[in-house]
Amino acid sequence: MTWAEPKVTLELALAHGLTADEYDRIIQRLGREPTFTELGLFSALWSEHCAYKHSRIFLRRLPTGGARVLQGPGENAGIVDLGDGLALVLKIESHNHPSFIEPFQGAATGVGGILRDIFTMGARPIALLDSLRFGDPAESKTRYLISGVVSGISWYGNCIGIPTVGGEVAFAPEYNGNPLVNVMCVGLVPTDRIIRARAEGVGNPVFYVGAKTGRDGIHGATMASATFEEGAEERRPTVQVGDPFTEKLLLEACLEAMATGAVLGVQDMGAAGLACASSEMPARAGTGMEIELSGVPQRETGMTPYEIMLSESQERMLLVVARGREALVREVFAKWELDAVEVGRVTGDGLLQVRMDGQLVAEVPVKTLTEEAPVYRKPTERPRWLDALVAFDPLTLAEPASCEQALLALLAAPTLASKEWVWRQYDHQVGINTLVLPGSDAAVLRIKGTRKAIALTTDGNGRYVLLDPYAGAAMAVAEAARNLACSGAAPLAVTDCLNFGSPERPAILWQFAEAVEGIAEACRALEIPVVSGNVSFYTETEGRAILPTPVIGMVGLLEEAERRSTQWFKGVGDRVALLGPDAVSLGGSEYLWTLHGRVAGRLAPLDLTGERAIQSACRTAIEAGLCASAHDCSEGGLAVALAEACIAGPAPLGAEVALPPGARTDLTLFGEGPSRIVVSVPRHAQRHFEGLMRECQVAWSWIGTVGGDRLAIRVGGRSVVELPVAQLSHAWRNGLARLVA
Amino acid sequence: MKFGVVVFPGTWSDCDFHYVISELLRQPVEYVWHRSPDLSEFDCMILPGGFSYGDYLRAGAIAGRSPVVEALPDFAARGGLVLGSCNGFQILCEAGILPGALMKNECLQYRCQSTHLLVENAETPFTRGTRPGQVLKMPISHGEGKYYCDRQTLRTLKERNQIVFRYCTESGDVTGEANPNGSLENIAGIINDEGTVLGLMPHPERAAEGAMGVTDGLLIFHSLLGGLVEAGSFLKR
Amino acid sequence: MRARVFVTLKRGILDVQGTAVKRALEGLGFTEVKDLRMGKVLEVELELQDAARARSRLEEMCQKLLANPVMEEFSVEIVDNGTRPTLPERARGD
Amino acid sequence: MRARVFVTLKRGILDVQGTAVKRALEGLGFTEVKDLRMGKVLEVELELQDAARARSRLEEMCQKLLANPVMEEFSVEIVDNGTRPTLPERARGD
Ligand SMILES: Nc1ncnc2c1ncn2[C@@H]1O[C@H](COP(=O)(O)OP(=O)(O)O)[C@@H](O)[C@H]1O
Ligand SMILES: [Mg+2]
Repeated sequence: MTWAEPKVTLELALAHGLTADEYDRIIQRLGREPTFTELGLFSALWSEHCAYKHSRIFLRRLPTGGARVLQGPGENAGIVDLGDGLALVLKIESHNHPSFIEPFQGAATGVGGILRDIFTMGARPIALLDSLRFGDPAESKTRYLISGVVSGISWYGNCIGIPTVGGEVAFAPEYNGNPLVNVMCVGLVPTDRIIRARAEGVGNPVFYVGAKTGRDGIHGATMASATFEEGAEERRPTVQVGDPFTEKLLLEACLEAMATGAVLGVQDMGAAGLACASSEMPARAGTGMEIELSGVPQRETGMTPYEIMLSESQERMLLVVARGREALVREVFAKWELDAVEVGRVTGDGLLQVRMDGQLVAEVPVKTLTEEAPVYRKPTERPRWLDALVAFDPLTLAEPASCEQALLALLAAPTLASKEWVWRQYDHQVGINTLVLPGSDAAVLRIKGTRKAIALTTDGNGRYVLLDPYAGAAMAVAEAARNLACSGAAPLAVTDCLNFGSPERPAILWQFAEAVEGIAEACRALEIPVVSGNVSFYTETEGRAILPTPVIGMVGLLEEAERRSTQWFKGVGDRVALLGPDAVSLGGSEYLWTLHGRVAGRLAPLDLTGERAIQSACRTAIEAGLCASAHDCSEGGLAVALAEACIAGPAPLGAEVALPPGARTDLTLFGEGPSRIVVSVPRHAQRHFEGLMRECQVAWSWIGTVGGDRLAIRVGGRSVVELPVAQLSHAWRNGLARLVA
Repeated sequence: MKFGVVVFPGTWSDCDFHYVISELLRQPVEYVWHRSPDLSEFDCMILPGGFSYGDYLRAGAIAGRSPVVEALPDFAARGGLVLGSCNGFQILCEAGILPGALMKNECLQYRCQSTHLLVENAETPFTRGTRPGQVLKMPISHGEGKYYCDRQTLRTLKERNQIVFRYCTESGDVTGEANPNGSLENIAGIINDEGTVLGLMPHPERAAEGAMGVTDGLLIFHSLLGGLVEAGSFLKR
Repeated sequence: MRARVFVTLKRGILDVQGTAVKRALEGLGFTEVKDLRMGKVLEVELELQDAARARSRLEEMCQKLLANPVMEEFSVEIVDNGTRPTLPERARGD
Repeated sequence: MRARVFVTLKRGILDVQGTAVKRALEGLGFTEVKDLRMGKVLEVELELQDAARARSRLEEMCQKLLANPVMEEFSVEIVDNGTRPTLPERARGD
């Protein structure tokens, strides 16, 4: 025996991130002091990251059921039925802290992790999306982070050959010390081939497959639940390194092995590695598991049981195999030149037993590690500073001297500017399914062998959520669904990534609770189930939290792939219509931030019934072939939406627009509000379109005509914008590239 | 015509080529594992895009020394045709089957975008469905696609008309702006002296049906298949 | 003043490239390779005369830009002091 | 037997990466960098006793795989002959 375990004390438990209460609880449950390896297991499984201790109570509020839901939260990923014997698997996950420490590898391993969550379910990943937040773009650290993160995602996604088809990038100083890297993946699986992370069948062998285990990221899961303090950069925790090539082999080998029917259950070994997989799999199935660690393929010498159980080495999986079919599994993995080693078996006693060279080093009931993990309901409190913030009325500020300059400034603002600098580094076409590439409201991918397509988007606005967590979060759901509607898709399901500061602070937990409630309300109203998600708490540095940022990943379905739309104008003479209510606000707007440097004010009201009607009207018009384009008004308001419709396409086109007078011109042009969509309608379809809108009983009006080489906007008869599309395009295309160069 | 699509560990355009050949062109096609040196049943071998062996040393370096690649010169000498796209082009250069090398993109970043290609040589089995001077639209997706060779090699390539495609503008001008990766003289694709092995960085398989927005890639497949070309239906574009 | 800066992964950090190259070499029959790690080398020419100063500036460059201390380590080697070249004889690759 | 293999771009071929790093260093105030070229270094451990044999095997590896003669050149440095370590002292990155 080359290892010896230290004696476990309260101090040691505290150093592992457990509280004194939690430590007492462990002793009480075990009826004795835990061994060192057991302490490691508890510290990982009872961490915020694995146990959702502070969020679980709130997450119960989310609607998770629906006719199409085949798998809700609780597995590696959620699943919805697509029909035609196919199902869509989806999940989003954050890799915020690792990406701050090592942007390239942090982001890359984020991609690797989310891919594994998808193919553990038996699905072939078909698309990735990345939702990113960075700090002040003027800071050199921000530039370093964005280039590192984007090249990390690019490297992993491109190398493994899964297209990255969408995402978002936004900037705010609140993310300076805490960039957000949320990655979403969707995969396709025949409905009868779904595999779950369950250890079924007492006596079945347990296989370790994939890369070898090293000392990477031990304590990574606990790190993800600890805020950054001064000196965190110096502490230099071990980072994990991604190996997309090995993951590609693992992906192919797993899918091939699964197709034989010999694989009964799979879980990936990511955060908290083997510890997590070997306890969660039996817990879900009501079984137990015994593991012998000496056989685990190791990259380094002298690893202790504790290290092997907690290692976060990437590109590894734990498989439960049908007894008698071990040879088949070994053969497949040998073909792909990967390790596949039998390391244990499923037992019936509900215990996780870990041995090293035959010697027992841990023996814990799996339910104690999982279901019986502590759950907290910590106090929440609406922060007092919020009142002053929302009391601010943006209309007390002077109107801009030139609305044209304001529009150009907004188009060049890094949060609004074209993200082509990012997505041209991602292969977004491999698999030849991508019908709508990045650059429109949602990406659209066909489902080969059917007439169908799916639409994908991620959305979230931290400023809105800061000012009104409930409405801001609901608006993120509404906007995601609206982006799908603009491409012609009906929403199917949500996967959400909730990025917040420390839940131990009442104000933050209040934001969280409100936001979850807002998401739940919007999902109920729009009838979209939440089938998977992720919580990233403690996203703060020295007490300064990020903007509360729930990110909504949403998938939608187009019954006819042919009937899809994109956001840019296409035909000279097409008429432009605005669907939706008039109500907008400069509160929390990009305008207020870019021109006045403030985040304050009230949000425009969100009427979910109206939202649903508008989306349905838009979708119906697209399905009927009446729209040449559809683009939702989001950050930057109507003027930015119109400009984008002019310049985002392959062949820029101008437009003439006339708007009724409002309270103020800047409000009319740049005010932001939900439920608004700009569509363009070919002349021959006008009548039909008008009839349809009447039928749908939604607010709408004609506002202009496509054509020419300038965007001209009149408000109340007065010309307020008249700019060449080339100039708009220049501002928009170079806004981000200029900053990161 | 029977196609073989080579699969290395890390290849990813294999399925896309397979789909285009079997579903769109309705031609016989099979995957060929990289260990297989027996190519006798095939007429045309495709080396698709991807990151063979992760491209960890240099793009295509490790795959360039595999059994299937070592069998290619013989295969071509016996009349077989070889098409290497993206990683396939890199592998052919690394194996010395095509001259030159593909280096990191000049911008030092990966590029996935649409490009235009000027047909320089329309007399190859891969391009005889095109006109010389014709501009084709085809996407690229690579991090190491900057073609490089020494002066002597470049001279030879020109003398023997081995440069098949150059990056150009939509209107056919070979300019620096149209060059997405810094390739020497905008070279996007070359052919061996015998005219049997073509390497190109762009992805014809991603430009082979209306749903993808471009169909110019089909010209390469149809050139290979010959029949339609002879019928003249593709010469009028 | 000429110098070489080596930036390599810390021991214990998975060397993805090195592992792949070692395997490929084995496949080609070079079975005598017991271990292989891959790193970067920067050949630098500095406008400085003093070797100690050069070393300290290079180390500063490593800390600030060339290496990420979370996963990489570096070493600096002064190759010549401006007068006598001490580079090992090169076996040209062609 | 330990050795180092250097693979660098041939002189005369523009080293885009090296140039980018040089420019970044200048931006950070390291204006004394006159020239900078970037290459790969492979730290190899061989199961061989004889230095000459090791060198010739490594050169063979370079020719067969490690370097692409179209654009790269290589050099091999034997670091120790199994008895005395002659590695220059390392300035650790931390
Ligand atoms: N990080 C990214 N990766 C890939 N695509 C992105 C990224 N950021 C933005 N995009 C794409 O750019 C387009 C515009 O994004 P965004 O402004 O966030 O759209 P919207 O306001 O409609 O949600 C979308 O097609 C989006 O998918
Ligand atoms: Mg949108």
